Amino acid sequence: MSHPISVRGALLCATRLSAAVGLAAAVGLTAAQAAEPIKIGVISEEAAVAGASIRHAAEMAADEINAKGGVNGSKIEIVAYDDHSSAADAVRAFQRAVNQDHVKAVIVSYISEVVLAVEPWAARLHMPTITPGAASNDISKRVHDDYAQYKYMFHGWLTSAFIAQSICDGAHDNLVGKLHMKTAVVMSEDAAWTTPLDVRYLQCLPQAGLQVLDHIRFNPDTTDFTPIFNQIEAKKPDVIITGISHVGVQPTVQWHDQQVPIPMAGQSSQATTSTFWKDTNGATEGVITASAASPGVALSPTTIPFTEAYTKKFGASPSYDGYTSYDEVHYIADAIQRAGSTDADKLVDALEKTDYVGTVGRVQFYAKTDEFTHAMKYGKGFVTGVEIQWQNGKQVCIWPADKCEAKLIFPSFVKLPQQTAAQ
Amino acid sequence: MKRLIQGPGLWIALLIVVVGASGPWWLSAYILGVLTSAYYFAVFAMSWDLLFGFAGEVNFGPTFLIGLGAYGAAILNSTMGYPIPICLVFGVAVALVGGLLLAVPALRLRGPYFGLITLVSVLLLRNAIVIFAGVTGGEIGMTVPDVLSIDANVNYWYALAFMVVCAIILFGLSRSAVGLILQASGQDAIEAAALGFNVTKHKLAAFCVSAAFSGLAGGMLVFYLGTASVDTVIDLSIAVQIIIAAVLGGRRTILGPALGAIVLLLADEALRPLGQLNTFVVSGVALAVILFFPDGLLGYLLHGKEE
Amino acid sequence: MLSNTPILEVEHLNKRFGGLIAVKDISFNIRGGEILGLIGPNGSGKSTVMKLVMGIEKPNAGSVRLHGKELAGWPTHRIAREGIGIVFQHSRPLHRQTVLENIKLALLPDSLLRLVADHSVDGTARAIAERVGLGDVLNRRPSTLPFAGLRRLELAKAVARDPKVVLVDEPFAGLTGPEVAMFSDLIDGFRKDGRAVLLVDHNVKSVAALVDRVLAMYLGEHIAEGTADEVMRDETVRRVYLGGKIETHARPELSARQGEPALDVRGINVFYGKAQALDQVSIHVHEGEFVSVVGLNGAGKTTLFNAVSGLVPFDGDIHWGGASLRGRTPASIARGGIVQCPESRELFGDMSVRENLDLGGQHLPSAAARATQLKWLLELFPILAERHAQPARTLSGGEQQMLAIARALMMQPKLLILDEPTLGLAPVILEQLSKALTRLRETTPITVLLGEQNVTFALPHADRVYVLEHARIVWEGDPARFAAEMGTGYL
Amino acid sequence: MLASQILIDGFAISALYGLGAVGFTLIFGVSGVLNLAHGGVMLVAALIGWFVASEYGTGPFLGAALGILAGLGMAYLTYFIVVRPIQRSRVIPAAEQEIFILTGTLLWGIMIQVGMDYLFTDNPVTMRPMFPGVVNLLGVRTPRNELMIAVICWVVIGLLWLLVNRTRAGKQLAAASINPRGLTLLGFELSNIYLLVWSIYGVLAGLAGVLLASFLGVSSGNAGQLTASAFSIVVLGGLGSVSGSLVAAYVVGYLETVTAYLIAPTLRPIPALLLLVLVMYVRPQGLFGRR
Repeated sequence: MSHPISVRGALLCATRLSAAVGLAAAVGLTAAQAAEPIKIGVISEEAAVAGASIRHAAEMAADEINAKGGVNGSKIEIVAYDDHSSAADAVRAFQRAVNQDHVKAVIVSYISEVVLAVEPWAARLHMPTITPGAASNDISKRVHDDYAQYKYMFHGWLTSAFIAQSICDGAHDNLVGKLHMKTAVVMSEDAAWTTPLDVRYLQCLPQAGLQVLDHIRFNPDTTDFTPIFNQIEAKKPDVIITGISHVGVQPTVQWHDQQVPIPMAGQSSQATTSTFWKDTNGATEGVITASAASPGVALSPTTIPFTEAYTKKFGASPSYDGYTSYDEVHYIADAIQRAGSTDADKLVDALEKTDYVGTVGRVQFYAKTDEFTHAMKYGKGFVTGVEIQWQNGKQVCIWPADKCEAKLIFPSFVKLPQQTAAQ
Repeated sequence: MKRLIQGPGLWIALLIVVVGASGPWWLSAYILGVLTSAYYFAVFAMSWDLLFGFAGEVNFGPTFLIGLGAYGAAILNSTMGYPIPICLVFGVAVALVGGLLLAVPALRLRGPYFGLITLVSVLLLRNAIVIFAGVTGGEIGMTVPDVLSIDANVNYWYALAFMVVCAIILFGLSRSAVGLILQASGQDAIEAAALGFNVTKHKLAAFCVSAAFSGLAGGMLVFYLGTASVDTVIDLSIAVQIIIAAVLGGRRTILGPALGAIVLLLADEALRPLGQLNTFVVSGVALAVILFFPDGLLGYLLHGKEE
Repeated sequence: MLSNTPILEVEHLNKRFGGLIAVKDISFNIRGGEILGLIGPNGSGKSTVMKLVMGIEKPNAGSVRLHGKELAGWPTHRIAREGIGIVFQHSRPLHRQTVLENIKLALLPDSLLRLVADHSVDGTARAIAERVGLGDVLNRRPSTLPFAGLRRLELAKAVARDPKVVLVDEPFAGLTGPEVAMFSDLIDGFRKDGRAVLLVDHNVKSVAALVDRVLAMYLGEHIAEGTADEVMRDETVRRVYLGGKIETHARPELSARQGEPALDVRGINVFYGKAQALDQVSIHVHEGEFVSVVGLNGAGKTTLFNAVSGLVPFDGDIHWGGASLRGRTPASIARGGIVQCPESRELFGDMSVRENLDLGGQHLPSAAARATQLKWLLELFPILAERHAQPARTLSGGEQQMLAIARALMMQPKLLILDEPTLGLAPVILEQLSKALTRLRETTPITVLLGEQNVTFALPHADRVYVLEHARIVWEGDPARFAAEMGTGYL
Repeated sequence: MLASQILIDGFAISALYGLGAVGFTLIFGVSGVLNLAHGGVMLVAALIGWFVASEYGTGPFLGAALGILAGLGMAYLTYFIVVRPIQRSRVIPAAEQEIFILTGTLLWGIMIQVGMDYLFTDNPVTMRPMFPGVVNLLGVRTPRNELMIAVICWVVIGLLWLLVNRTRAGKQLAAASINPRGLTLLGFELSNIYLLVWSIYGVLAGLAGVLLASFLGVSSGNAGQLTASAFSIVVLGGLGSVSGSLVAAYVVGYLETVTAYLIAPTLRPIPALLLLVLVMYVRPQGLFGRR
């Protein structure tokens, strides 16, 4: 793989064409074919790795289902829309999907801003909608507060609160348990999903044994992180707990180039993609991040086969929302099967009863009584997510202990507590 | 005015409106959706044209006024829960203040300098919204409880009616006595003054009108989309789209920019299969237009008629 | 119908632009039904006076009274409302509106609320159009009008405001003979209405027929006042325009020279938009000859030189050294040996005298060549040697002119074009300049084409003279004969 | 400690701003063009440089070289495809040229950005540092790369100064910025001078681009931001005044750094913007501009 970029470009453009053709074909066929294909809309940003992952994975799932004869005799068809990660474009695409292309369900974006803009439309147009990657609590909170209206929205990825929780749990086992860390600084981008994330961080990090010395939120269009790192360093914490998704390469590279002696752990969404090593010229060595799943870690029987197939097909391992989006197509299909119909309300009922073991673990949704209505259940036996660390070019799973048991390795410039103690 | 009524223009316009209004019966639901937002964009472009084409003010940040109106309305609606009309009025008021703020430097600064001010004003507004995330929802954007309607057709008619009314007012204004004076002031302030016209007064008025309509349209768009977010009503890319639309349609014609906006958004959708490249193509076409038909589509037609 | 009480009274008007005093203590008044001509060469400040009256520029001191009401320092639009109207030289009508609408514009009230003009407006506008002779083009777009038509439109707009005082800037610039007559009538019409009229123009001659009185300005100062004849006879005025006594040192042998002239301009026409600036102009210059083109400002001298230098498009043909100049860039023409030292001097203000000269010398083949050329020039203009480190813009007018000439000479031109070198210079400077030219003429084989309105400056250096008037060559010949044949009535 | 941190970081970032702005102001000074595709040009240089360096493993230096070359090419394209046609157009009235060039380059900039977006996605990219490692400076652990970048910027700016003040070509540039007509009359082809100034611009913008890529990293999304900041700096310093933009670059750079350190990283850009507005009101020609 000498220059994946150009290849990726080619792929994007190729798949784009096929999507266009597929669309045309679909329009043509509907009249002729007896059993109309069941259309599922996928709205995401093509140009972003995480965005492309969503569509690629969804299409793979659809192909698999169709290969096995589809659902109730009709094929699953993915209709893709590029929203340029803009709320307006997403809303327009959503309306197009519902009103013109008559999709039966929509998988939308990994960006909370976008999902929150689409959610009211899911409610207004009664369209079962599910997000593979957005994390903001508000998504499920709305469903809880106004179930009758919003019941069509499902949260197909952990809410910020649970991401934070999983990170805290991981920190408790590794950072505190193994490395005897005592203090942390929370550093997160100013965005929809980090607001609840930080709230939970501030609760659960102390419980996990990390005293929070400072809490820094920065503008997502920040390019120069030097002042931020210097501020953090001045506080002398044992670890930086991140909450970043819009940014990723720049803070990581600058962390490395400035040789900030404090390890970075937490959620760094971009670091979950396998291309991140190359994007950062290896600066990500030693960075720890939570993820939906990790290459080579069998969260379920399907995890590894999917990862391998995907990597084979697209030249890079799926981003975290690739896993979830792959699962979603599967359990939507499963729900349609059980409901025996694509009627929105029936489909919603069926989705609520979802109990499906996917690539990220066992998927169930919280009930309307729970504060996180229609959000993924978090915890042992359900979805916990994993924590991975970049170790010389590879994502290595370091948590949960029952799935993987790798040692933590940090670049030489990072100073760990016991070392400082030793000196 | 008289010439207008006698001329065929009025009847053609009337025909177009009727055809447009019948859209829901023969247009696909989706195209309706696109047109709905296109109509609001048309109003943005028209009010930009009033300021740029007629008053001759280089405004690179129409979204400053639009954003003020949109967020003004959205915030009042989500915090106080007042009914939509009141919120819209409030939005207009906010936009008016913004218009006056812009007018002050505009009357002192030369073209590019004022152009920069308008750019900066957008950046500042954007930052302000992010900083006061508490009320504005910051990067997240905010969801308004009320929407005009959830029925695509009704929304479409609202937008169409709104655009038509704005078009009538703005076009009438541009052709009225005041419009003439404004045009004269924009073209050569000294000569206009020598004819006894208070250029400052008229330009201020232009800013207010433009601001009011931008703000109102911004508010309407918010209550159509059900959300107000930075990248919907403030982002510079939106501003650029408006400018492209106006240049495409033909500056100094009011109706041209409206036409341009509709064409632009339709083209944008038609080219969606190209993925990101659609923006590339659209701006390419716009560039070609300003190179070869600096008067824009409508301007070109009218101009052709003149010779 | 001449009333006795003045309508417009201007007293002790002063205007400074930075260091430059543009208008110095100018006073005059105009009665109803009276036309005052305000004349002076370019840069004499006459246009500034007009702007001060109109409020386009604010006076530093002095008063402008209309019917005894003080207007000095008021904003233009209020002055206009008070009843002073202006006819600009360059018209910028609204291009998308018809002629009629353009006139209506001038009739509109300055109000934001009157969206529809009342019906009287239409009638009035049509009447005015008839009066200025636009009656049959009411519904055409201005862009389709001939140049004279556009000027008519400007007049119409001024009339529409029914002003008590009308200021007219260069009423006849770019107009043909019959058009001039027609415009004279229109302006005379103003007088008949009992308005006070101020005509601003370069010279007495063009307005003599029309005006009751003339006020002549030079370098911002009042130099003469009276009837047209009195002013034309006035000594100071004659010195400004003609200079003093005319003397000549022609070298007929050069002019008599046979064969292909070095520069040969063959019947060229130049248009600025719709205004004709040159009309079938032909001149030729032999190698080594000093040729002067005399003519008043606005006659077309600068246009002629710019055509030769390739700065303005023309039809007809210009030959240099036997080859046509058509299609060559100004720069290549300059490198080809025709170097113009323009009226506007075009110095590099922020660069030192030395740097200005160096730039002129950059085309010279060798450093040695540059050095010798520079040395020679500094002898020719010693003052430049003293000032060599000074930024050009800090030089006095005379010094700047010398620098401009020297810079042009640095290029070792075959033909040097000097456009209005005396423009706005004090007599004493003219002396020095004149000496330098004489030296140049005696010590070098250089060919020179000199454009001047100051005849006494132009003639001594001329081997041959052309007279340019209203875009046409009206006289050619030996400078000695000029005084006899053209001298009188040149003004 | 904090003071020296602000001192050092501010210095580096300001130097980069300066380099980016100088070319921009030079073009305006000489040919009166405000190039709103500026960010696009920097972007192309940065992305090409990064692409070559990381995909073909040529190492940062060759990558940077090719990146600068790309920037130069993009500058020429901007001139020949957008600016010159508008300047020579017969249909565009001279009075409106300025605004047409603004709109034209704006569109062109968007095309560049979207094109890059398509080819390289909008993920931020960072070139491997040309000078890895850190040094201790005034007690601040500073990346060697950051220092070298500041140095390079100043060396290049120095070279530019020599070019303008010590060479014949430079004299012509200066003269053109004061009085183009005068220069024509002296037999210099303005078209050549414009070509020269666009070449210099291309190199400067290209270099600024690759340095940015190796210092902070860039993504196609930054194009607008880059243009805006160059534009603001140049206007702040006074359109067309090179020294003015350098000073302004440092004013802005330090203002931002100080804000980021002492107030909050989120507010970083705001004081600079406010200052700009203020200057516009009280002194429209900018700090060092000639009217």
